[in-house]
Amino acid sequence: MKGTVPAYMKRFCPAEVCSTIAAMDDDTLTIDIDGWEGPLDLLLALARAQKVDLRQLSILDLVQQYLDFVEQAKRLKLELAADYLVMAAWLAFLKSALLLPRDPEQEPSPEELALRLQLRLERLQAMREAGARLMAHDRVGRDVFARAAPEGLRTVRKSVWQAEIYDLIAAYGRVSARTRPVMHIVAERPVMTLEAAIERVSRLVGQRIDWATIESFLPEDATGGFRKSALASSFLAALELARRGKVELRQQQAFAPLYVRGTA
Amino acid sequence: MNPPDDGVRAVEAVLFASEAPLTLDAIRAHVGDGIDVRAALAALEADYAGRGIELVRRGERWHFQTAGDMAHVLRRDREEARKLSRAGIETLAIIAYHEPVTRAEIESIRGVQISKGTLDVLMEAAWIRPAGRREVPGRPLTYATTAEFLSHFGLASRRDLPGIDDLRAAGLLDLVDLAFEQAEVAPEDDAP
Amino acid sequence: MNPPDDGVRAVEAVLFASEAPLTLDAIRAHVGDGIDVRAALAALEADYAGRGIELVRRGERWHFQTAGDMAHVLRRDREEARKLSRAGIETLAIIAYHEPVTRAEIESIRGVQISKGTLDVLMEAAWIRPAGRREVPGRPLTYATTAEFLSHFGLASRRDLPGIDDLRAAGLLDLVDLAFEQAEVAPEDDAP
Repeated sequence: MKGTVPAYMKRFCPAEVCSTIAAMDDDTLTIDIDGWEGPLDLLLALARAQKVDLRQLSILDLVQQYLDFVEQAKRLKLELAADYLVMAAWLAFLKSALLLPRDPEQEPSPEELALRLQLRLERLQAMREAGARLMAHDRVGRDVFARAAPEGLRTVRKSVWQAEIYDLIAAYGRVSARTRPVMHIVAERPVMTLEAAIERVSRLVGQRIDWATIESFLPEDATGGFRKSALASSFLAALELARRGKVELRQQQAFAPLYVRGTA
Repeated sequence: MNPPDDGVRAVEAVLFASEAPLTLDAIRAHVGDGIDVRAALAALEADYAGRGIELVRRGERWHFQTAGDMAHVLRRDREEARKLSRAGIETLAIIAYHEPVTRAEIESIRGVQISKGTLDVLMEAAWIRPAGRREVPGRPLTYATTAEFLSHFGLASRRDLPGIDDLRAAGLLDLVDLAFEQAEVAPEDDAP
Repeated sequence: MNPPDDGVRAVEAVLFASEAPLTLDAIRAHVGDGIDVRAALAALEADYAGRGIELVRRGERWHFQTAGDMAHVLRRDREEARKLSRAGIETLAIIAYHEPVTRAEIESIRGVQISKGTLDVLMEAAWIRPAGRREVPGRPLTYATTAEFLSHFGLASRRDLPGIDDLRAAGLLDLVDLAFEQAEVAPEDDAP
């Protein structure tokens, strides 16, 4: 049996497929299923072996052949891929459904299923033939040839420059403005001058008895930039008044609150 | 040959010099708007009918090529075009006859999964291209053939695909009922 | 064209598909000894006379080529609209307001150097022209605008250009801050 194909197997499979059945060891044969492209392909091969138009095909006969094939394969301990067995199971179901009394509940009906299987075989067959006819067409580089050394077509790009009159005038405005003398004007900002701060701190310090923080000398409505300016000026004023001996200053440590007290 | 007018000569020269088939617009861009390109193509088609060179339309593009029956004098020292596998041929045929078509639909018609390489080879040959996604759950990518496909296989349009009208009339090109057929054939299908 | 005989057709196809001009012997190797190649070539020469394609003999070799007078259709000029760069428009404006003006003067007014490319672009656009040399040491070339400049910008004459006062009134001198900052950030922005 080694390396040979049993006669009853030949009945079911086309020559090019059977040639791929090879002996693996004494009692196990392996089918190189690359020969068939899946169970549908095998079914089509079997159907074509019936030598009838696919439309006249007896699905029952076909199913029986497929099941016989799988049975023989099992008996010979051929290892079939799982999808072949799945197809066999489905076909066995289809066969029994076709043979047994009709279950009106079943949807779709077995006849419908058989018809669909036949349609699928027809469709695969049609595409196989279409592919073959396509390949037989005059193909460029095999049957017909384009010019091998065409001169080629060239596209030369030419720039068309665009600018609007506004762009031109605005550009000149920009250049002129850029090179004209630039005058810097500082916007007016709310500040407290040193003089005002000295006057204010010396006036307020006379009204207080005890130590007061420098912040307590700022105007209550001072906020933002003006408050910063007032704080800086009041601090300088406190230093100036301390230098004149009008106030005393006290601070526990760096960044701690600064206290001011009149010396009078 | 009767010497043709300058419009016909210009279209003839442009097609002859081009490295690839040209659309009407591409021809017009070269010869200018003053020339009736369509009429010139018709004149050329007639002039070259029966010669060793032919003017052919492939999709929306035109080009000159050698006549099909001259293959025997040309073929000798050419490399045979790389042979497509059976899976490749069938897949190409299915795409051409059904386009746009998803991978799952191709697999359903063939009854087997397509290996990744099959589509790659067809794309590399520039015969197929992705053609958008199908608006169904999973939004699968569809495939269609290209202008190069028509040109390579000598088809003026997809209507020239052998037997396409008969196949359509027979209902063999109808879209496949995927859910049903996959459940039926390959319940353990772990295709992506 | 009268359909030629198969010998002529074979020679025609072989010459068309060949990558290089072919000798009589090379043609014969393709078409076979049964064909009078010399007669076929003579027939083709007559057939193609006056067409957009010609059969020509170069030394002992034959090939098809496009007719010499068709060169202009094989080359196609495509116009691309391109916007002038900032350096370009500023340089043009300075020339328009100050012509004739030397390159050094333009740079002094702009406050930024200009590249050769900037002037080239303006010349290519035919908006400026060399306008003689200034009689100072080094005799530098001066530039002025052209009639095309006036017509492109819709000006009857240079006097139609708004003066500085007009510019100020139009608020165009107020662009100063933005313009100045940009100039500071990119003082070498001078590409055309």
